[in-house]
Amino acid sequence: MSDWSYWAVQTLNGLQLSMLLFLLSVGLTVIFGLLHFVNLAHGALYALGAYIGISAATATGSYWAGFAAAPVVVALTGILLYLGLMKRMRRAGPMNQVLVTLGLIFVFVDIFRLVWGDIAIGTVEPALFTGRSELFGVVYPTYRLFIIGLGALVMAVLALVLSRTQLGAMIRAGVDNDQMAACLGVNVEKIFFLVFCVGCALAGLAGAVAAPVFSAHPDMGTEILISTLIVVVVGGMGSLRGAIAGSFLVGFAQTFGTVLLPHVASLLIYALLALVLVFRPTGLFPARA
Amino acid sequence: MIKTVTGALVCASFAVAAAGPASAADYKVGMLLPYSGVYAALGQDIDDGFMLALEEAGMVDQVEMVREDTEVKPPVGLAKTRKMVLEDQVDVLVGPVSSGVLGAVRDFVDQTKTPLIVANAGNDAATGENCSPYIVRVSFSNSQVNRPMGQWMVDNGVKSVYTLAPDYAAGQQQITAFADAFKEAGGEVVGQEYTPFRTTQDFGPYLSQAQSTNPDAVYVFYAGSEAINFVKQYDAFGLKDNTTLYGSGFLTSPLYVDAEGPAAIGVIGSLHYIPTLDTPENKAFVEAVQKKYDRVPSEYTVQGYDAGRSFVEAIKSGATDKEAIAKALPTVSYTSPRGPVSIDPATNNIIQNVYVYETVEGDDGKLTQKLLGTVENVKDAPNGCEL
Amino acid sequence: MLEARSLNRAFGSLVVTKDVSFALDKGERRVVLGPNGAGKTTLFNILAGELKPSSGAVLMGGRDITALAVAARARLGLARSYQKNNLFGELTVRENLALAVATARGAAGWIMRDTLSDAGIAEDVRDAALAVGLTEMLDVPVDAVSYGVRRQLEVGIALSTRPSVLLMDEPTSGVGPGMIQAFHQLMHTLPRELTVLIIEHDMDLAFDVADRITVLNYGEVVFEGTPDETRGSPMVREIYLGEWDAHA
Amino acid sequence: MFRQSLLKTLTVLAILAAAIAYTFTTGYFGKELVIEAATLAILAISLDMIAGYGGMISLCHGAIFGVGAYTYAGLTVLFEVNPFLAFAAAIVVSAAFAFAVGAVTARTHGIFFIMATLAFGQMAYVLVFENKALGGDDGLAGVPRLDVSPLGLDFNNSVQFALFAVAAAALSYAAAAWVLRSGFGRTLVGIRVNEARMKAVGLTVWRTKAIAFAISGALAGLGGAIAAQQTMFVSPELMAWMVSGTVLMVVIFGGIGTLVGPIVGAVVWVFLKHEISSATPYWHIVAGTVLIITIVAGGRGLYGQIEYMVERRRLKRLAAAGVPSTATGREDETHA
Repeated sequence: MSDWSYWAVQTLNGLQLSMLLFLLSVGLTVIFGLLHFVNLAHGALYALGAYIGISAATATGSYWAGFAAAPVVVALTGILLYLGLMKRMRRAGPMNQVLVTLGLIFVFVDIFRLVWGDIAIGTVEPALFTGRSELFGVVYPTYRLFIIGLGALVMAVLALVLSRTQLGAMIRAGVDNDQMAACLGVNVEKIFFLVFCVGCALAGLAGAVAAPVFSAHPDMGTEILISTLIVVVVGGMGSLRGAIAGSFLVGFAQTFGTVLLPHVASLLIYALLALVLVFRPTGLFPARA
Repeated sequence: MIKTVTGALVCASFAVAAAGPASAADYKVGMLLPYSGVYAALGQDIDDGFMLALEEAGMVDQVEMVREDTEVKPPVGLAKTRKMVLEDQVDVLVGPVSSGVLGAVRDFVDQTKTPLIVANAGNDAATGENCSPYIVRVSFSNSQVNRPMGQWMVDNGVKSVYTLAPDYAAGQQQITAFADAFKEAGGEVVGQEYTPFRTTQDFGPYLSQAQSTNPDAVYVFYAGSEAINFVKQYDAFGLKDNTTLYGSGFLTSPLYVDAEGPAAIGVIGSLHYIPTLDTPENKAFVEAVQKKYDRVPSEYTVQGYDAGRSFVEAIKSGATDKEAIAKALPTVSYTSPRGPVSIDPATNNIIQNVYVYETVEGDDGKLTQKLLGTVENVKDAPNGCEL
Repeated sequence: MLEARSLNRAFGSLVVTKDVSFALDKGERRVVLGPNGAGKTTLFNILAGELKPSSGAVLMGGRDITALAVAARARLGLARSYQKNNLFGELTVRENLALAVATARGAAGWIMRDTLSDAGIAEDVRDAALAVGLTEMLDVPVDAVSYGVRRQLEVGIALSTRPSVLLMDEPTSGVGPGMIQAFHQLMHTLPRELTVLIIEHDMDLAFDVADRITVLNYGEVVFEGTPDETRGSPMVREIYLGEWDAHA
Repeated sequence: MFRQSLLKTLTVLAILAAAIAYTFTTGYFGKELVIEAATLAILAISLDMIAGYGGMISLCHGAIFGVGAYTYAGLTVLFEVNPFLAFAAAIVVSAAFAFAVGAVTARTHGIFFIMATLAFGQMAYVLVFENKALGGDDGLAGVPRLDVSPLGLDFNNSVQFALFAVAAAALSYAAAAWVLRSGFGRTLVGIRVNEARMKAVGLTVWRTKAIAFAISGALAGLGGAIAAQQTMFVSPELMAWMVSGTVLMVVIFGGIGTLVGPIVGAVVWVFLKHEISSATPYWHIVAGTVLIITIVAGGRGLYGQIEYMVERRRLKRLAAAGVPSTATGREDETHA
């Protein structure tokens, strides 16, 4: 393997991780920006997405069944949580939200154990994306390229919706000042609900997409949670730009940290988080100045 | 007359046993296992294996079981151990899965002279510099399962390896044991990396690095979900096509191999047990496990079974109290499903065969284990152990 | 005593403070007038240290304090009250005042003694409460008192630190006539050596208490003079005092 | 503001009496539970001081606790330092670590503060986990208990050690109550209620926050040093972020901002967890549900709810006795 292609592959690794983190964190950050809600159970929704993805794929024999089912089921679960719990926690302050959703993590972990067992389970990639592809002499797993592509697609769609459509304008208004937006005739509640559903669906999608690469196990949501929170906080909560910047920073720091500074790799993202917060106490691109 | 009296007594004792086995039990066994947390499945396998051995010996009614969840946390494990020894007053302890828990309970077990049958935790030091006459290991030591692979791989034409393992004590011991043996046999380790323990999900960066050193083989130690992720990603990155993946056999344990899927085919590992061993003892065992628990036994099931079996053998030899059980345990020797086993009097670690196996697709399309070679009676050096 | 030198501040392309300069003598009472959006509160924020000016300097007692943070300025004797109530809601009036007094007296870090039961602090609390007419209210939680009382407390907190320079941002905004009257009295009971800068909408009060008046418009100082000069200025009349004519 | 009410005093004394009585009557494991509850109570008190009164929700208290445990264990095991000296050092080192975290994170608020403390806690965890000299993930064994033989006592006797832990918890409560009743404690509450105004009246807020963290850290370190002696073993698990999460749950469960609630929470948690986890391996689901219910029910917690009701009655009585009060005006007041 040539030097050039080695670094190209590592860059792709960084990109792939960044996209996965993006899918996971964008929902979390927009929900925070709009609803001021800190949802630690977001990681558990990701795990649920992975489990649903695997179960649906196993039952039907098609990866795409899981790919389609996971966002829907997770969004439905999100709706139940929203109506049953989170709606009434909206004004309860970040600490109570953190704790309620921490409780949810506990509940979810045991539900996963009861339904899917203690042992990790896995699934295979779709036939369409098995094997490896060659790009400019660089060989890379096709499925990972698919993840990169999907992440970029979601990123582009969200950016377009937010900047170019009526709906996007309303969401931005809501993030800026929800009371003002309500005065301007925006049905804020409806928008909140919609955004919450989309955020959950994206977490579910991330789970289904991650399932063939990582196995699904009860603690997977808790494991990914910290990285996701770091992405969101480093980027600055509530903004798409922040989620993108945070994902890339964390994804690349983690990838190149393991390559270049293997001995401090596990410290690196925490150091990054601490550093950003010391100098920018509300993250790099906060939704509100 | 006498006959009927005896009969009545026998009936009565059965009735008592049925009514309250706790009060009628002759022995108390404390299971120190993870029933929740990342190793819960391992804990369950060990427990099942242990119960099977008791059942086989017809001793279920004579033994009262106390089960405590270590949660894979050393302080919790220690607290539970104290409870079982001081309050429940168990005669023997079985467990733990995690070496961390074993390290935590070692001094306490030694001081209270409570026999502990180690049913998994492989830390070398437990039967090395920190050995104890009360700690008998019937599972394996980290170096025991890996050392034989050094010579075996060189013998099979592998000249250079790249190694990977999680960055914690077990990972380091497993890899070091292999690497030392491999180098001694004339091989070359071209690269070595330790990945952050339990936080590494994406092995991409490491795999690219391994690939760039162009080794004959990659040798790793991973278990649990890390094993599944690693095996799948190793395949996805295409390394498997021209670089065989070797490893400590936990990598493709029957417990995870289904989750790994076709990516596991062709992976070669060394382990103290595989369910496809062609011996009468193993066949009977596999059948019994399938009948009772409806699954293929894993190495953990066998460890649980041997923990139970060695306890049974110790009792059969006439041991009745803690001290006697501790004395009797190291003397047991029998043919286990995994082959002939005995306890090394110098370290209290098990002496057993290590099997080199390849994961292959069976006739029914399911993944299975193909035996490639057997290294017999592998025994650890005392490593500072004085019993 | 307090001096602004060519202060500028912009938010993006919007210039809210433009080359503002003025100087207050010790004991001077200065009122800042100006229509809504003239940049009065921004100016206060710059003087108090809550905003950094884009350029220019703030001096107190001849010392450049531009680089100092809010707390450091407060320790030099610069106190302020806010246009929007900025109180300790769940605490009682007494506790509100005691927090300010204790901080000003350097007792905020006492580990061995309680500031709430300290005689010296209690005396200052009583003085401040008396000055703003809250003696009867001391043990009522702020969350349970009326808006007017909160306005009184807002000034009371600023006063209780025994400042040498006091900035008051529309102390009577939103209160009834009775309370404005009480405020007139308060102004006259303040120690004469205290330097005071007030943003005020109530013209009677402004002309009653001011030694000099500064008028801001679009972030700029457009006029400065005595109350009489202000009354006589056609420019001030044009941009601002139409309202006041109607009142008068 | 903190007030050592009659209810607080009675509750603390009742728990103290119950703990002592239980220690003398229970079996071996019961004493272990008493010690565990006592150390958890110390940690929870330490967290409530800054979270409940200072408004700083720390997710690194597990790590500070661990720093105390490791300082004690490291000094006694690796350097054979006198245990009393190591005990004092544990308190000092954890206070210093906490001071640094408090100082650096002082500018962040809300979820950002929570995450910043998490980051520092995790860094400490990783550093210990990967430090071979401190035993890495294996931890350090053979930690001695304080040698109190000159006093004619023996801490290897579990009754005596349990009483020592209970006494330490009681002292921690007294120390925290003392601090909260001092000028410093008042200032801390002032920062929680309105940090901007505290600055405006001249307070160097970061210093107060850092000192509060240091005091809280000293208590957490004390708890850690006792925990290290209880198990005679330390491992990085002590410092994992879930430990901090658990302590926060305990504080909430008992009643945040009441100082007594955390003790109640710790006692109930330790005993309940023991009962549930011996009944089912799925105890997380129970703990999670209890936590959710606690918060949804108003978030006051077990003891907090009782204190709230008692306080409300007291205020009503005061009002009836003629303490002046005015009509509540509902104005639009935006909190900056």
